[in-house]
Amino acid sequence: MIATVWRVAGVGFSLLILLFAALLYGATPDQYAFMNSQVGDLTIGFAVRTDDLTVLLLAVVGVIATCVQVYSLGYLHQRAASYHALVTLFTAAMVTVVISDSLFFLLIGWEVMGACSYLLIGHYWERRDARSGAVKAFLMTRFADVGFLFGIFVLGLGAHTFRISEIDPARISPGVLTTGTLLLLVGVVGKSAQVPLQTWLPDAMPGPSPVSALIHAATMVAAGVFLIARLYTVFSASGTTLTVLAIVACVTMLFAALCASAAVEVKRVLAWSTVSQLAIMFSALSLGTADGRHAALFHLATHAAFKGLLFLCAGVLLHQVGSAALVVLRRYTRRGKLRKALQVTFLTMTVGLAALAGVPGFAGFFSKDTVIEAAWEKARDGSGLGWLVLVSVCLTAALTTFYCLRLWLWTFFRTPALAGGIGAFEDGDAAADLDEPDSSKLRDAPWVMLAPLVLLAVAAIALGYADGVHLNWMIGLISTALVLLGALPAYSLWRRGADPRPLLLEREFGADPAYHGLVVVPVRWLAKLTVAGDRDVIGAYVRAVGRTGTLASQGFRRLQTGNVQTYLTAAVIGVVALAVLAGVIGS
Amino acid sequence: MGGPVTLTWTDWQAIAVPLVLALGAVAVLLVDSFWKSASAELRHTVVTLLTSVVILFGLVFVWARRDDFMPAFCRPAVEGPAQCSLVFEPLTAGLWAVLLIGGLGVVGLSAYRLLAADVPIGEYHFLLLSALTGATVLAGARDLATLVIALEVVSLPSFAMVALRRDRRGSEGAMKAFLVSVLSTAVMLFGISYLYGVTGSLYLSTIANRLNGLDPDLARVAFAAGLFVIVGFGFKIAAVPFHAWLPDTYVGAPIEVTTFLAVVSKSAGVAGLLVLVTSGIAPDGSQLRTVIAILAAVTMTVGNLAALRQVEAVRLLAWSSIGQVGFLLAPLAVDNAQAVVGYLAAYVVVTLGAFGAVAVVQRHRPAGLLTDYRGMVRSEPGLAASLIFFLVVLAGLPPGLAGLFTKFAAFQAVIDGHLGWLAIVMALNVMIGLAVYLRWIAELFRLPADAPFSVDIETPAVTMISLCTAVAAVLSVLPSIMFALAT
Amino acid sequence: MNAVLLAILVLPLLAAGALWSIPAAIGDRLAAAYGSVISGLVLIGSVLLWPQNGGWFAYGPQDLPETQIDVAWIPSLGVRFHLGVDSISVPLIVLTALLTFLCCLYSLKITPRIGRTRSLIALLLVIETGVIGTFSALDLVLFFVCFEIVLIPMWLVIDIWGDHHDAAGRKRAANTFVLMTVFGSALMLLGFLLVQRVAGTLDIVELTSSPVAGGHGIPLVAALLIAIGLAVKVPLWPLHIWLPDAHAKAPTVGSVLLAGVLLKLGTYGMIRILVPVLPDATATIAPYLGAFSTVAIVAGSLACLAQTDVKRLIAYSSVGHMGFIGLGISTLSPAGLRGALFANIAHGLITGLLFFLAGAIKDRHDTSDLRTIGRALYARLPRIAALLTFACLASLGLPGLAGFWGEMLVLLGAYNPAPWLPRTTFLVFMVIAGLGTVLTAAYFLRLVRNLCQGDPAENPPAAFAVDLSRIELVTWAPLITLTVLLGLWPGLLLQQWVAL
Amino acid sequence: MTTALFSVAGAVAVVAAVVVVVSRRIVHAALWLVLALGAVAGCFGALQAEFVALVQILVYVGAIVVLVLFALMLTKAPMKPLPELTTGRSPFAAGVAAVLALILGAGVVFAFGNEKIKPVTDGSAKTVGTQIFKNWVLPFEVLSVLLLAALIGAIALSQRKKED
Amino acid sequence: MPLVLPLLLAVVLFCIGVYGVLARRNVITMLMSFELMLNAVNLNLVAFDAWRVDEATGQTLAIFVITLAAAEIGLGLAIVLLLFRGHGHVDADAARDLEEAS
Repeated sequence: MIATVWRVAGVGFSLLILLFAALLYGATPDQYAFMNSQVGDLTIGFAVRTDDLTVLLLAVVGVIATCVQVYSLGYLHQRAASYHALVTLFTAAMVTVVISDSLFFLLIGWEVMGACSYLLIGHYWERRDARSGAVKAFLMTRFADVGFLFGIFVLGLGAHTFRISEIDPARISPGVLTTGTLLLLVGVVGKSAQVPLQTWLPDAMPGPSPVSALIHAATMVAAGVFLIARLYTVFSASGTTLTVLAIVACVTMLFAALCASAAVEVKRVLAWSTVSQLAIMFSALSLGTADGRHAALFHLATHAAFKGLLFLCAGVLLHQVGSAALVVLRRYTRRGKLRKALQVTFLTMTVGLAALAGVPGFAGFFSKDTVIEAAWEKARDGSGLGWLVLVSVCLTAALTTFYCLRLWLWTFFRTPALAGGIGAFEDGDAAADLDEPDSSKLRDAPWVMLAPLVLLAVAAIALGYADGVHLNWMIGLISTALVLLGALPAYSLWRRGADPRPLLLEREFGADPAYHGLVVVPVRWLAKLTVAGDRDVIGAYVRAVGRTGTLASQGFRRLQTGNVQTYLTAAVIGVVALAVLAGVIGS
Repeated sequence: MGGPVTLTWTDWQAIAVPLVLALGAVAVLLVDSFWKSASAELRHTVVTLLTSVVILFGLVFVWARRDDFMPAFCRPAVEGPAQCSLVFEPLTAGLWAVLLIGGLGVVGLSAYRLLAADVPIGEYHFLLLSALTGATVLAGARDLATLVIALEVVSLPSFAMVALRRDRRGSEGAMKAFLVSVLSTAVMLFGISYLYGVTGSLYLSTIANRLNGLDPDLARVAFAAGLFVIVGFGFKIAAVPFHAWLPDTYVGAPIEVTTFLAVVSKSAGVAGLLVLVTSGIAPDGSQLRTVIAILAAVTMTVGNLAALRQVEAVRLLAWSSIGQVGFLLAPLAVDNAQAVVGYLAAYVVVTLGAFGAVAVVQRHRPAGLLTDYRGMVRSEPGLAASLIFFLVVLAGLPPGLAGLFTKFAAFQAVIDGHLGWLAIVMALNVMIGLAVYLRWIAELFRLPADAPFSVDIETPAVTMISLCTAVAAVLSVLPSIMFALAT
Repeated sequence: MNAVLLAILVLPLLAAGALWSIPAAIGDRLAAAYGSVISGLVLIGSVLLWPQNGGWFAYGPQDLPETQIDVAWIPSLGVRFHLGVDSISVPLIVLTALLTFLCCLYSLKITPRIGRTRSLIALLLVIETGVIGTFSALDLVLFFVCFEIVLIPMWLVIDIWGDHHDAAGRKRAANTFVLMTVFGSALMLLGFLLVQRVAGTLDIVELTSSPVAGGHGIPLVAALLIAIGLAVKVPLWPLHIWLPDAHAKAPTVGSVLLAGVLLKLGTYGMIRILVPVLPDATATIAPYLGAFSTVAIVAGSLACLAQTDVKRLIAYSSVGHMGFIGLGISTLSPAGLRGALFANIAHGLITGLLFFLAGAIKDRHDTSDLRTIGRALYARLPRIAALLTFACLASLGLPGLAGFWGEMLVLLGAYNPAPWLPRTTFLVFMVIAGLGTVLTAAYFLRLVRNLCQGDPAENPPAAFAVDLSRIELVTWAPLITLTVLLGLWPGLLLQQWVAL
Repeated sequence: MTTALFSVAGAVAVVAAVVVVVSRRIVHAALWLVLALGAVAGCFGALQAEFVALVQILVYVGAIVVLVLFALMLTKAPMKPLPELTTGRSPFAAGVAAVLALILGAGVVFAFGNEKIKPVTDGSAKTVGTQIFKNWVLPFEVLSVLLLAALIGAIALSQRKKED
Repeated sequence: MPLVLPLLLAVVLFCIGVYGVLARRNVITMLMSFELMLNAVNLNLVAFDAWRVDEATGQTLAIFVITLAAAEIGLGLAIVLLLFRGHGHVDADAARDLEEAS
């Protein structure tokens, strides 16, 4: 009953967002502040605004949220009430971020998203990996949010307002501006899982797939991109921040793409690819040009479509097959069982992967090209930053194609070199491949799940043309070449049944153990130390005081021997002592 | 010199109260001795009433003349202020009120249990009134001869009272108190002899006058002399390290007499010391004040600490009364009569009440252990509530605002007197003291192993304890009454 | 309004007296109902007191608090019976009245196993009087007196109704609590007396309008003594050692009042007395206060990470949260002080709720040890577990819930402290405190993970474990509502403190 | 002359006093006390305080020591030497007393070392009596209360209990 | 006559008395020692009186002290007899019924 209410409310709410996006489309930008309170000479309160960016993001959020909510109707069977409620809250939080004109209002949405993601990732709290993934996600983003909060302080006090629309970079001293934006950047890096705070996102995969779709496509991680776009005037006024952003983005996109190439689980591949794609958006933003911003937002929109689609597809795999691990899926590839049984899923996933890989004609192709073009524009002006971004994005494009094709082939197709293929994922367990699961009941998901797939697949193609096609042929050619460059090794490796996964990549550059050793372990030690200190140092003093009192008391009891002459002696000694004291004081 | 030896009307008025008390003492003795025909109960009642009337007269007199200033037994001054043996002034009125109320309380407490304890009624009340006579004279005395003799008049009858049950414990307690007291008298007299030698006078005002501007060698002797006098009083009020007789004597004496010692005898000692200090023996800046302050600090600390692990109610009260004396000495060290008298007032009322409650319990549970009080909040809620209230006042915590404000006044006096270190020691002792009383209070709430204490409490006891509770409650709500006593 | 103020002060006291004097035969339910009615009336009265235009620290001849009662009490000692409320005190009074009311309401159905509910209710009412008195006292001695009123009742509550498994432990906890507090308050009294010696008055209004100048010498000593006395109550690290035991051993309602209300006495005292009366001396000690507060934030959080007892954990979390409040006060800035005031209220609501929840869990499992309770509470007690998660999120300072605004303002204050304070020092405090919020999140998530989540198969439900009962829902609903309301609309309180 | 007389009497007093506190025979101690007190009375005489000297002999030697002797008899004090009459702490007690004597003696010598007493006779019974009844009436009266109280107290304590 | 002579004698007597009080077991001998101390007081008073040459104040007080001593010794001996009746001896350090050391 309650679950039904929340289901309806969830779908209704996301449709409402869409409705608002439609209504606001083309409307003049406007702002409205409310519930302000004065703290000293500062105003702390809430404000909302509407402009193009808001509408764009509202549309993206609305579409993805609708798809996710509808999809979840078929996907989720247990604890639906809390799930739908949280997804709705999650969406609402993102909407808050999007429409906010007050940094604090934005922060509310920003962190509520973190909390919702924590709760949703931990939806299957019976599972250990879900529990730890959820905690990790929350703590890392929370850590970053501290920087974000400080950034708000610095910028807000520097500009003497916490209203985004009133922050004028020209009136803020450069040092404050740089500090503020860098601190904000920390929050962005955490939220969008950029290096060095990237490890939480792949670990967040045990959450329900629709939630992953939501997080990766429209909310949470996209919020970082949105924020920089929202505060673009401020960010672009600080060269240092942009440089840092560019470096972070470039490192991240390659890092994540490499990690994705070695991941053996569909969702993990997709997660790393999200990190990588976000980095591409950030790199575009880091150019500091209007073109860059436009490219980033364009890529954000297309990415939302195809990444949402991909995660929902992975969800179907999980829902229908029971797992999205390549090793499991491999067992269903004999005689093309998987792609035949899950035909719609196969097709839509193909579209999604193509879009992600940047196959010409798909949305990803166009949006990525816009980024490359923006970088080229910048690089042409002799900017090292531009060159950095350009080269990184190109390399990433090739890598992206590599892991997309690898994923596609290894998921749906049986490698011709059977024996080698077995070894690729199953650590030499040759028997595993022979043990074919009962796939007779394998069939495609219900339509309530497939409909969003189809919708998003259409979007993943169509969105590329939404911006009006103004393709630079040169760049188009280059990126096509890059696609091929990435596709060929993937194919040939698959042909040979080989899936080389260097240890470094498989372990994701050892970031997780490093953090564990550098942060978690010391904190645990400190915690034990604190407790021991409370017990054995501070507490010991308190206990010692008590014990001293007791001992002294017992001592006085013992002195009370009942012998009056002892009493008299003590008294006379007291007199003598006081007399001596008198002599000392008197002389 | 010269002129006839006469007592003026003022002299008579000023000594009216001690005189009536002394005459009352004799009258009580006579009534008891020569009315053998009456039954013991009847004689007891009559004697009690007579004693009460005498004390009540004193109270009425004090109330009527509370604002007067009556110097008595004066002689023309050779130099400086007039030399008088006794002065009745507001401070005296306050001290007398405290002493007389204490005495009345003890009489009330004695009203219901004494006969059973083999104590001769007439002698008991005679000694009580004699001691009260001494106490009142002591509080008004302004020369050293009167002071020391009055102190003896307080002490000697008290020791007789301690032993009045004429048993092993009583005689041992009396012996200890007596020996310590005699030593203290000797020490004090020795000091007085030096004070006389240095200043050539026994009148406090003259002594105070002449103490200024002594040459250093004489000043040193004067200091030692003053020290000896203070030490003498230290014995009487059981300041540490002259305290050790007190717990033994308290335990050895009949509980009424213990109450008397804790209330009247101790107040008299404090009053005497207060007289000494206020009359200028230890002027501001004198090292004697430092000595008193040191005594205060040591006394309260040792008293409270020793009380911490006591298992008998009376012994706990004995040690805690030592701690309370420390708190009394603190404002004394800075010559703040108002705080001392206020503190004394609250202390007297509450100690009376607490001993009353203990008397009730000990009558039926002679062991007098703290564990006997278990479960009393259930079985005897009224008595338990009163006892808790008294203890809380002694600890100085709400709802015992009387105790809190008197402690506050003591703190205020000490802070105003620039004795920061003493204030810190006092703060520490508030904590230790609270620990002491909480232990007892906790026992009241604990569940007993066997049947909890429950009896039909005798009417006089109920009256006495209720009165003490009521007075303490009134003092808690209107603490200004206490502080008005000395002004 | 004066009548209302006096009424909410006297009513609980008289009611407690009446409750004690009626025969013991009165049923527990009836006693609790009686307590609920009385404390409900007090709650209504306290809401009525809500000031129309707040003013604070600005007491001058023309600028007195709206509601005040001022009569002489002990003229010879300079003590007045001076009560008054303004926008600083009223929210705290309302919080007190609310929590007491909820505790009484809760006792209608759920009482400690020891029984004697009648006395428990009476003591709660006495505590209410003491706390409201402290919050409305405008005389230093009256403040001190009311500060002390609470002690004995709370001591009894812990000592009698505390953890029934551990008689020695609850006795020790109660004694440590009361003795440390008394020592602290005695020192505080010394500070008050020093103030009186310098300024010649004990009246807070007078002292606020003409503060004691000078940042060294006697004012400094006075400020130190007052600060130490209040810090014991707050409690500030390293004087916090009484707190975990007291909270852990106290019965549910005791913990709720202890954490929700009593801790606020210390911080309120700092804001009401330390800051306005001794401004220069406070500025001298502010960096040290800030440092200890910051250590408290980190140490409290770290200690939480290693706790295995749910009540102890929540108790330690209070150390951290109160550290934030202390830091806010030490910044002496508008934002910091408001943050401290806000956090006071928020902490009262949230930690009250947390202790209610911990009590509920403890009642159902007869232990508060995490390892014994087991995991997967989401499966066994889904609603309570969900509320616990909510409360944890609120407590870790999630924006949108009440816990956030106070801590945010405190950090803002630390970023921008009063101009006469060393800014760099406070920036360091801000950064450490900010990292402390991460630690806060860490231990709350650890709590949720170890308690609520987990494999239900391995954690069989306890016998008689009933999920959220009606009385619990009714009792907690106001706290939850207010937590959300204040989180979304901080102006509700912040607007009260406009003038400075 | 007076100085010599005083010195002799003082020496006797000191010797007798020492014997009082160290003697092992308790009755001897009491008798030595008589000598000590008498010697002190001699000192008073040397200081021209005749009345005090007379009262000293009258009250102390005449009354108090007799009382003490009675008490000794009543408590069955043996005539033979008793080694346990002095406690084991006596060296310690002697040390305490010696320190006290040193301090007090030094103080007295420093303060009054150069002072001389001029021999003036004012110690007659008349002078003292006038003083008592003119200037010290109150202490005198209070003293009478003390004597009465002590007397009654002593009697009350000496009475046997009724059932005895 | 030098003033210090009687004063020193008084000091010596007083300290002998102190020694006696502390060292003597028998309560009666302790009382005797007290008498020595009181005599020292009187010696002081009389000596100062002679030195001061005033109105015999010192001697008056000395008379009072002698009377006081008489009263004390009277009551004291009564207590001693009572003690003897209860305990069978008059040793001060053996009457220890009321000790609290355990």
